[in-house]
Parts: sequence; structure tokens; C-alpha cells
Amino acid sequence: MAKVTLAKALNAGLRKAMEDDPKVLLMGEDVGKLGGVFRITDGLQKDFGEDRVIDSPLAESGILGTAVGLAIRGYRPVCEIQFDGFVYPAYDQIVSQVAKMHFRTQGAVKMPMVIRIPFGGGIGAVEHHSESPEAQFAHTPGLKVVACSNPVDGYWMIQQAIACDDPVVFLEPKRQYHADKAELDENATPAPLFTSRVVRPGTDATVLAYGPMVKACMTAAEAAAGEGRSLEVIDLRTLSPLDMGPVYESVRRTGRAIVAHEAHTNLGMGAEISARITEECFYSLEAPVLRVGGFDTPYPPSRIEEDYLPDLDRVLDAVDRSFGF
Amino acid sequence: MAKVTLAKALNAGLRKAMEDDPKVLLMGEDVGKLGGVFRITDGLQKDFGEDRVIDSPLAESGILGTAVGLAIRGYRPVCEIQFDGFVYPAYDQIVSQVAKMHFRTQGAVKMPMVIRIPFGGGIGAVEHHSESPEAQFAHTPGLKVVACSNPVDGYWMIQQAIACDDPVVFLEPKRQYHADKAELDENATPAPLFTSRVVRPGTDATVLAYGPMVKACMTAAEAAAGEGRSLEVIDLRTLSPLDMGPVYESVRRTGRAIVAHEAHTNLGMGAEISARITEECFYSLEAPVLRVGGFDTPYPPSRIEEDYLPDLDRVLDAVDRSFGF
Amino acid sequence: MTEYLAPSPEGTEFVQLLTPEGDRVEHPDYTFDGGADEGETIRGFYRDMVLTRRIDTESTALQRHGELGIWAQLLGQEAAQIGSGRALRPQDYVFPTYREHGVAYCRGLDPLRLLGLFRGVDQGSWDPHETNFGNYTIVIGAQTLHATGYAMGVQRDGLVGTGDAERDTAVVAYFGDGASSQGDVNESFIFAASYNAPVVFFCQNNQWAISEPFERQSRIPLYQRARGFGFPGVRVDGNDVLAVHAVTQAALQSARDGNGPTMIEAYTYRMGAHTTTDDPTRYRMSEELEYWKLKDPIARVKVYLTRHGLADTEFFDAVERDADELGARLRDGVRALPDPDPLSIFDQVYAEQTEELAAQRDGFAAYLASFEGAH
Amino acid sequence: MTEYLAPSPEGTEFVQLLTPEGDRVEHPDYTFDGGADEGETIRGFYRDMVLTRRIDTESTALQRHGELGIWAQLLGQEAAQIGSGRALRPQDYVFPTYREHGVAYCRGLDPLRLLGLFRGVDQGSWDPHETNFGNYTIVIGAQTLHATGYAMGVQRDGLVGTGDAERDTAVVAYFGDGASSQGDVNESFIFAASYNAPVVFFCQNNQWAISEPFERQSRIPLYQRARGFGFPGVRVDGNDVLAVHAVTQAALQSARDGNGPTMIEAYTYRMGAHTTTDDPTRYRMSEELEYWKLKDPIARVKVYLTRHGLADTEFFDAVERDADELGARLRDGVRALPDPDPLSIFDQVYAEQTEELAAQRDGFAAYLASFEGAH
Ligand SMILES: Cc1ncc(C[n+]2csc(CCOP(=O)(O)OP(=O)(O)O)c2C)c(N)n1
Ligand SMILES: Cc1ncc(C[n+]2csc(CCOP(=O)(O)OP(=O)(O)O)c2C)c(N)n1
Ligand SMILES: [Mg+2]
Ligand SMILES: [Mg+2]
Repeated sequence: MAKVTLAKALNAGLRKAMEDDPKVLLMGEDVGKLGGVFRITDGLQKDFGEDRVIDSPLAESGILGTAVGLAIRGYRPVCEIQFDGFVYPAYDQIVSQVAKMHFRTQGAVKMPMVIRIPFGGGIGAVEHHSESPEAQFAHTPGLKVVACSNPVDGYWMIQQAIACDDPVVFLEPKRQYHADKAELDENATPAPLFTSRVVRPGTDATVLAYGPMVKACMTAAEAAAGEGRSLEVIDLRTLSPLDMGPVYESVRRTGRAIVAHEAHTNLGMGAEISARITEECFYSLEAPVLRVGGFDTPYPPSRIEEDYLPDLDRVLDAVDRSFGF
Repeated sequence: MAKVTLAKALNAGLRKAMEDDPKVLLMGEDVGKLGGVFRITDGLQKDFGEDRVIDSPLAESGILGTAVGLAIRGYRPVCEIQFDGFVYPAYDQIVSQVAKMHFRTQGAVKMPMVIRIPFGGGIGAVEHHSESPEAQFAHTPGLKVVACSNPVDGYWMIQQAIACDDPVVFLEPKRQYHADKAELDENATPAPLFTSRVVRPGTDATVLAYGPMVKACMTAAEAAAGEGRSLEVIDLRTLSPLDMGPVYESVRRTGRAIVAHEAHTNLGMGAEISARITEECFYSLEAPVLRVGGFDTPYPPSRIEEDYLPDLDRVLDAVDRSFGF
Repeated sequence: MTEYLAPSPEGTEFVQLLTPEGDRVEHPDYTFDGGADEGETIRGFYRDMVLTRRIDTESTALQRHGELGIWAQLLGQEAAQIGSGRALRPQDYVFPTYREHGVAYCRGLDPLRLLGLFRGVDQGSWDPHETNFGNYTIVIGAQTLHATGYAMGVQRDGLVGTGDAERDTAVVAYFGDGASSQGDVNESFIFAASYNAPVVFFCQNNQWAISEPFERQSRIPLYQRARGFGFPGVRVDGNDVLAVHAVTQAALQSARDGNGPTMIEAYTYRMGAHTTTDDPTRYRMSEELEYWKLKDPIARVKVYLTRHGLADTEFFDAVERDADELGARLRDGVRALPDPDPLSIFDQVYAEQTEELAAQRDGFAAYLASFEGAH
Repeated sequence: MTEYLAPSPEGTEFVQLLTPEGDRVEHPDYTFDGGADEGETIRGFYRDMVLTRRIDTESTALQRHGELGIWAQLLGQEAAQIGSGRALRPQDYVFPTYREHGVAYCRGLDPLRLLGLFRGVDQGSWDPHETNFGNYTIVIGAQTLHATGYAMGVQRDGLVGTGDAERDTAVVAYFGDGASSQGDVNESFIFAASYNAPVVFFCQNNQWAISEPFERQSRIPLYQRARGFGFPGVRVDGNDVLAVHAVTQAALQSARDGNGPTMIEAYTYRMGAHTTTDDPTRYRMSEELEYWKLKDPIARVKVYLTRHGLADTEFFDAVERDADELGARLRDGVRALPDPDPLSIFDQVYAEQTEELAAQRDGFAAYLASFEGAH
């Protein structure tokens, strides 16, 4: 297969999952003829029919609530939330039903469901189209939360999420959908879904990221190398559960850690990761874990979103501050 | 005024606020004749009428959404969510409208609204009646979040929250509603709303809590004193913004910090507080900030909730572990 | 402008087949189908209702004695639940609220499973697939969407309109008058209508949502809500087990045949408190209760059976004995319900356990063990 | 069982006062109130619609030239918006979606304020109290609850049914056919009916919710939804400015008089794309567009004015010139819209700034300053 974008890779992954298991359904607003506003489901209704690629009425709680019923009936619904900011009408169904059903029934009822959410900013959109809601879902027991950062992971992770018997909130960095292409080998064996990955080895400091921030951190590492600083970059990939093993191992070597995400810094993933690293690697830390996140304001008007979003410079600034300790 | 319970103090505070400002309205399910399932609004509809104490149809999004409209019209709605687990149907209105209106309109529209939520467990209830949703609101810019822990604070904080021109999520430890009484002096001058308070001075370690956990931590400090350990206990009172000044000051003295809450540990308030303390007091820490929280499972059946809830023993256990470093 | 019916106590369209006085009456659209032996069927309904009421009164007593944390009473709603529950076929599927004890009984779920939830030893964790009776849902209205989605699954399984009575499947969503105000319930109407899903929306209008009267939720009869969404709605005397059975049977068959959703408003009354923690005297008149006592769902059937010599004292005594036995079984059974192992909760969060949570479990186990010595 | 009307292209009840061919027709319930000088009023409507369309086409062009990030087109919905917008009194209050450019124009809001949102220099931050035109709401349906709550406030202010035309106040909630499926919209019907709030629910059924046809949302005409909630609903030709004006005027007056909510379904068509990022060719037939072009809301008024000698070429030319001027003003104005100061966002989160956020602001200011030297 040729080089593909994240959008195409996700589309191919969804197609593969639907071929492999007739119980897999896609649901959401405009996922049919239109193929979704980002075209991630492009062509799937044509090939799998309206019963398996379901255009829903305009109601997110309805989408998630009916998906719960379909799951009880033995289906594996993959729900598309059109934009991150529109997941909240479905929040009650996700937090009180999807997340708790397995626990409530002591396993008698499983929720093999995927909730696809294009997330993050940087596309010049209006309000509610650039949110990063991951921390709220990661705080909710019963849900699993993952974020892909590149086409190859997108292709494999979406299939693994669909195959998982637990509900998975699947975060897609919309800013990357049509950006960098990557070579996709459909015969490769992917890493397990709930694992983080060292994407760039280094020795001086550990930089943790996921989704859209992985790219920024890789560029930052590149730049830092120029200045003679070797940064190890880890793509967390899974946010709940967190795969901290490789992180602890890395921080024990480097003694310094920086966590980056677009989500608000206050109570973002960085808070939990900082707390855990400090608990586990206390004596190895040369500096406190530093966080580079979106500010604690609502997402701003698009003309200044690049000021709001953490970028290469702010990551490097944090690295400098870390070495300042 | 005689000694009062938290329930009575909140009722008195609401009454005072309604007397002071005719624009203050109470809304919610069963807040009228019944006075709410916890009787916090007892007698208020009788005295202020159905236009100011409004029994709403059974729809939380409807309650919050109409409250937004009332606020735009110049009213100061105080919405009661019957139980913590039932705030989620209103989550979209809270996160995307209440929290963002001031920012969206650059201050042209204010949201002087209070969202009262009886929260936490320990009352032997069924599912959804013992949740601790504070972290999700604290993660949301535009909202302010406070939690009272005793009758005197309840009386003052509810009035201060209503007087605040920003939306305030007001968390009430339902387990304490009808527990310990306290002497209430209505002529005293209360501390500002968004301040934390040292409720027990100490020298060896700092224990941070809010709402229902303050009591457990005070008892723990009592017990620790018996074993010759002097714990300083701080009632955070405000969760967003956090008032970290007194916390840093304390931790710099003691070198050890323990944060306790009923909410799930993962991404709970303890994570943010741990991250901030580590950032600010790095060189003063003798041990990592330790967290004592609810487990990362849904709230369990009531017959074992006491095992689930952090208590005196688990706080002391954390203190021991802290001294183990 | 479009006309609409003004509010009226029992609505202009009100299906009744057995009056409070115990007289059978005709209705143009509905007749009771009692099967081969109608008398036997009605005796069965009577027995079902008496046993259901006993489950309720017994559980209320158990709560008073501290054996249950709370109990949601159904007193007065027996006909609505037995009439609809007995109209179900084995393959049909039920999505209940937290008050459908009578429907649970019809589906063959052991009442002790219900008590487990109200005692707090579990959260109502029965396997719904064993009885096709879903798990109790406490968040108001949420289950109506689950029912609609399940019905969409039934459509995809090709089990609608095949004409095979053993296979064609309908789904029932139970909800209350208060629930009719929730967005989820109205969205379930939207989805069900849009996909023509085989679901019956069974609303027990028991006049109250805790302390709020029905009028707070709607100013017109609730069954008329369905009109606004493009499917039929009907109001039935919820205290008339024969009418409820007839109306539900028709709605279920219509769904199985592929004619889509129907809304049924069972007009009834919550004779007890909302739950054992509620105090209705704070918000409603005792006259109202007296008025409804005259419409008791069980009494009218007893009168009918007696007057027509369809049942004798022997039968009624036998039913009482069965009720006594059931009561005794519940009393003994509830005390025997084992408290869960605190460590078990860590294993029930996910189908595929995470290392994180397993570690938290081990940590807590070690912590608990650390006290073994102490005590 | 309750009857319901089967789906029909334009419904059985459809208020029209000016045909697509430009002929005035009678309707039993509604007559157009053109005031002292009807001709003048209708010419005004024509001018309003032409200018509104120009705002739309100009903005679409500006988006193509990269001056706007996105634009939500109203092409084809001019009559629905001008007809309703011109029926408002100064004291009435509007809660719009993101597409009510014509209503904004009627309320006297400078179109440049709208462009600020679509350019991304702000989020549509006009002060709604200056024009009684609320802020654009992007989360589908949310504003219908705000409108209902605002109307509840109007009731509490005693400004309903006083008989004083200067004071009695109505509120209008605009929403789309797709929005009718959202829980919030249906809950707003519940609350409005329960409190008999003075709110008019104005639905522009433009046949599409992005790529989803109206039929996905409802299988019966949308105006009938109101029946299910106990208040009147009416369907009007949304491309007939006279009918929309008449129907809206009546609904507003009914609300001001204390008769509660009304739902209006303005049956119209989204002639453009959903937004400038949308590609309708993926999901709808060009025939459909051709069919609706024949119902153009502006053309029919021009024919009417001309045929009855109510306007001459001079008038039409003058309107064109006004439109050209407006277009020029928008082109120049939009480029002049200043980008916000990145630091300003920290000051707009709260009415009472927090130390926490002030500190974050200072930190960011220092960080930005650290580059001053660099560049
Ligand atoms: C979303 C939500 N809000 C509030 C509650 C609290 N609550 C439990 S039962 C109830 C009233 C329900 O009334 P109704 O739907 O008529 O059912 P009934 O109890 O009368 O059978 C309320 C408000 C809840 N369980 N869920
Ligand atoms: C809660 C929510 N879900 C999804 C969206 C994305 N979205 C924006 S407009 C739209 C379609 C709205 O259709 P309709 O209500 O008919 O209004 P129209 O755009 O046709 O004027 C959708 C799905 C949104 N803005 N809000
Ligand atoms: Mg009820
Ligand atoms: Mg539309």
C-alpha cells in the first residue's frame, strides 16, 4: 500500500474491521453519503450499506444511548462524534451508562464500543471545534482512552480499539488528518493497543506527548539536538490505562521529564503523569516534572490559536526551565 | 442563633441571599413543597413564592439551560442538582455555555449562577448517588468550584457564591448535611470565598482535604498526635481557583504533603495539587506528595462503600508511607 | 393553527375493559385476549398481582427493619406491570426503570435479585440475557435510548415482520411521567420514529415524580406526545389489567410486524411513597389517595372473578398462602445475601483487566492484610 | 389509536400569502399587516432581503479570498429571516443559531460583528443587550433553552399580558430542522409549555442538516411536533416574506399576551452549501436546487412590486447601489478587523479575575517578551 494520510489510514482500518466482523457498525452524523465532515468514513456506506453505516438524527446522546442498546444486542458500534466540542450532550450516556455497564452487571453485559473523537486545535475553526476533552474521560473508570499520532498507528489502533471488549474513547488529532503521509505495511504486527512507545531515544530529558503534540515534540527534540541536548520522546498512545513502565525507565535515566498536551494544563493529563512520576521516581528527579499545556482559558479565537497551542518553542522553554533546576 | 447542622446552615444562607437580592432564584427538582430531597430549600417556596423557588420539569439540561437564559435576563439562578450523579445530563450546558459565555462575549454577558451539588458517598445509597465530579469542573476554565466542609462555612460560602458574578459549582458534602452541628454567628465576617484555611496547625506533615474528607483528616491528625506526629490540616475550600499560598507555605515547613479526596485518584484534584506542590516546593520535599483517594473503579455497592472511601486509617497509612521516604 | 386537546383528568381517549366496580366493558379498538381459558388467565393475573404486591409490601417492611437501604414501592401499579409483562413473548426484551418489580416477576427474575440492589450488595447485576429483562436503570430516561438501540439491533438481525410468531421480536422501554421531560426520552422517540424501530414506549403515569405533579411535566395527556413524533399513542386505564394487557399486546404485535413504535400511557397512581425515604404528606392530599384506593387494580379483578364464579375462596386462600410463602422466602433470602468482597470491585471494571487496576487491587489487598495482625 | 398525518412534501397546513409567481393569495387565519403604507413596507422587505443576500454572497467571496475562516450561508432563507425579523418589536429578544445573518441585520447589528466570528478575531462577542439580538450559538439547540429561560425572566419581570404594546415582550428561539432532534430543543418545549413562557420557536426547515435530509429527523411535518407538547404549531412558506411576517407577528403577539409558546416551521431551502467547507454535490441532486430556485424568496416580491407598479427600475437600481455600498464596506471592514492581543484572553475568562490566571498571563507575557530580543 502506498503512503497514506491519517484520514486514509483510519478509513482503511475501519474498512478492515467491518470486513473482519459483521457485527461492527458505524454511527454518527453525516457518516453516510458525506463520509463524515473529515471523510474518515468515505465510501463505507456505499460498500457496507445503510444498516452498517448509520446516519443518525442530530443528537449525540441519542447516538451513544442507542449504541449502548446495540452493544447489548451483540453489536460493536463505532460512534463518530463530529467534533470534540459536541461530545458533551452525550456525556451522561458515556459516563453513567457506557462506562458503568460492565461494573453494574459484574461482567454480564459488555460494552465493546468505540467513541471516535476528532480532537485538538490548529485548524482555524470556530468555537467548540478545537477542544481536548481527554482528561475527563481518563478520569472515568470503565472507559479506556487512546490517542493516535500518525497514520500507521491510526490504521492499527482503530482496529485494536474495535476488537477490544471494553469501551474505548478513540482520539484522533484532526490537525494531522490530511498532513504527513506514512508508509503502511498491512502485514506488519502492531504493538499492543495499551502501550506507550519511545519514538526518539535520548539521554538528557524525557518528553512525553500524545496525539497532535507528538510531532511538535519530535521537532523540538530535533532542535534541541542542534544545541547538544539529547531528548527522549515518548508517544504515550494510551491515556487510560497509562503505560508508565517505559516512562519510569526513561525518567530514571534522564532525571528530567516534560509533559506536553493541548488540553488545559490545570487537571490535564500532565497533572496525573507528574504526580505518578514523582511518586515512582522521586530520588531520580533532578527537577520537578514540568507541564506544557493549553492555558486555563477557553480555546481562543482561531486568529490567535497558535499562541494558545503549545509548540516547539514552549516545549524547549520547558526543557530549559527543567535544566534550570 | 443556636447550633445548626450543615443542612440548616445552607438553608439559612439561601434565605439570607434571597432576602438580600430579589434577583436570586432557586431552581431544581422538588425544591418547592418538598424542600428538596435533603430539605436544603425547606420552607423557601412557602416564603418566597413559586416564581422564586421553581420546581422544574425533570430535566437537568433544561434546568441549567433555562438558568442561562434567566442569567442573561439579569437574574441570579441557584440551581440544585438532586444528586451528584445526575449533573451529567446538564454537562453540555455547564461546560459549553455556562463556562464559556463570559469569554465568548468578552464580558458583555455575565453568568452569576450557582450550581449546588450534594456530593460524595457514605450515605448507603444506590448507584449514581455518591459521585465526586469536582475534578471535571475544576478542569473547565470559566467555572469556579468550591466545597464546604462545615455548617459555618456552608452558611457564608453559599451567600458568597451567589454574590459572585462568575458561575460557581458549589459542592455540598451530603454525608455531613445532618451530622455535626456548629455554633453560627451571623454577625461574624467570613473569610473570602476563594481562600483555603489551615484548620489544624502542625509541623511534621501537611494534609490537604476538602468537603467530606476534612473531618476524616482532622480525626487522623488527632490520632497521629497520639503517636507524636504533628499534622497540619488544610481545608482547601476552593478547588478552582486553588488557593495554594498557604499550602506551599506549609509544605515548605513540613516537607511532606498528603492530599485526600473521595473522588477517583486518577486525575483527581490530588494529581493537580501534587504537580503544583512539586513544581513550587521541589527542594523542600522530603517525600513525594502522596494521594489518598477513591479507587479507580465506579463507586461500589453501598455495603462496601466504607472500604472504598478513604478514611482515617488510609490517611494515616499515607502519612506513614510519606515518612518511609 | 393546529388544534390540541386541553388537559383532562383521564383524557378523552381512555381504554378501559374492566371498571373499578368489576364490570367488563367494550372498547371499539381493543378486546382482551384471554387465550383458550380466559378464566384461568384472569385468575393468573390476579395471582401475579397479589404476589407482586406482596413483594412490594414485604420489601417495604424489610427496609423498615434495616435489611434494605431503600425500596422503590410499586403499590398501585400492579395492573400496569402485570398486564404489560404478561403480554410479552419470551423473545421480547424489556428495559426497565427501578420500579418494574412486577415486570421482573413476569420475566421470571428471582425477586431476591432485585433486593440485592436495594440492600446494596450489588447494583442489580443480573444477566439480562437469561430472562430478557434488562438491568434496572436509575438515571431517569437513559434506558429508553438503550431500548431503541436494542430494537435497531433486532431489525438488523432480521427479526421483524417475518411473520414467525416465535421469532419476531419487540422491545419495551418502561419510563415514568417525570421521565417524559428528559431529553433522552424525547431523543428515543426521534430515533425510534426515524428508523421505525420495533419498540413500545410504556409510560406509567403514576401522577407524581417524587413531589412534582404530572402537570409540571406536561399540560396535555402524555400519550399525545407521540403524535408530535409521528407514531401512535394511547392512554389506557393503568389499573385495569385486562385493558393494559390488550393495549400492550396490540402495540407489541404492531412492533413485531414492522409497524414501528407505539407509546402507551398507563394512567395509574403511586399509592405509596416515591421510595421508603420519601414523605408524601409534605406534598399531596390524602383525599387523592382515597380517590385512587377506589380504583385499586387488584380489588376489581377479585370482584369480577367472584361475581362470575370464576374463583372461589379456596382459590383466594391458595393465592394468599403462596404470597405468604413468597414473603417468608424473601425475608430469609435477603438476610442470606452475602456482602461482596471489597477486592472484587477491582475485577469488575473491565472485560480486559488493566495492569494499573490490578496493581491498585494488590496494593489494597496488602493494606487490608496489614490489619490482620492488628485485630 | 391516535391518528397522525403522513409525511407530505409541504404539509397539509401550509400558510402562503404570496405565491412563487408573485400573486397575493388569501388564508383563513392569516393576513399580512403592511402598516399605513403597505407598498412602502413591502419595498422595505425587498430591500432587506437583497441586502441580506449581499451580506451572504459577499461573505462567501471573502471566505474564498481567505479573509474569513468559514462562512455559514443563508442563501434562500432571506424571507424566513426578514419576515420574522421585521415582525419583532424593539423589546423582543432573539436567540439565534449561527446562520441568522438576516435577523441580525433586522436588529441593527453591524454585519462586521458577524464577520469577526467567521474570521476568527473573536467568537461573536457583541453585547446582546444593545440590540436584543443574542450571541450566535454553535452547539446545536442549546439556545432554545436560553430563550425559554429568558422568557421565564420576562414573566418574572411582569412584562407579559399587561396590554402595553411598548412593554409586553416576546422571545424568539431560532433553530433548524436538524436541531429539532436534540434533547435540549425538546426540553425547551417542555419548559416553555410547563411555564407557559412567552417564547416563539422559529424553526427554519431548510431541508438539510449538513448532508442529512429532513426525513432523517422526522417522519411527519415538523410543525406538528408542537402538538405533542401542548402548544400550537404552524407551517409557513418560508420563502414567502409576507406569510412569514404574518405568522410570526401573530405568534409573537400571542406570546406577549400571555398565551404561551408557539412553534413556527418556516419551510424553506438551503440553496448554498452548509458552510463554505461543505460540498453538497456529495449528497444531493442538482434537480432539487433547480426546483427551489423557482421559489426564490426575492424574485417573487420583485415580480409583485413590479406588476402592481409599487416599484420602478429606479427603486431597484437604488437597492442595488445600496447593496454594492454594503458589499464594499464589508470588504474594506473585514480586512481592518484587528487580530486580538494574545494576552487579552486571560482577562476574559472571569468577571472576577483569579490570581492563578493573572499569574499565568504574566508568565506568558514574560515568555513572549523573551523573544523580543531574538527576532
Ligand atoms: C437524571 C436524573 N435526575 C434525577 C433523578 C432523581 N430521581 C429519581 S426518581 C425521580 C422521579 C421520577 O419520576 P417518574 O419518571 O414519574 O417515575 P416514578 O418515580 O414516578 O416511577 C427523580 C427526580 C434521577 N434518578 N435521574
Ligand atoms: C451538538 C452539536 N452537534 C453537532 C454539531 C455540528 N453541526 C453543525 S451544523 C449541523 C447541522 C445543523 O442542521 P440544522 O439544525 O438543520 O441547521 P442548518 O445548519 O440547516 O441551518 C451540525 C450537525 C454542532 N454544531 N453541535
Ligand atoms: Mg411518576
Ligand atoms: Mg437545516
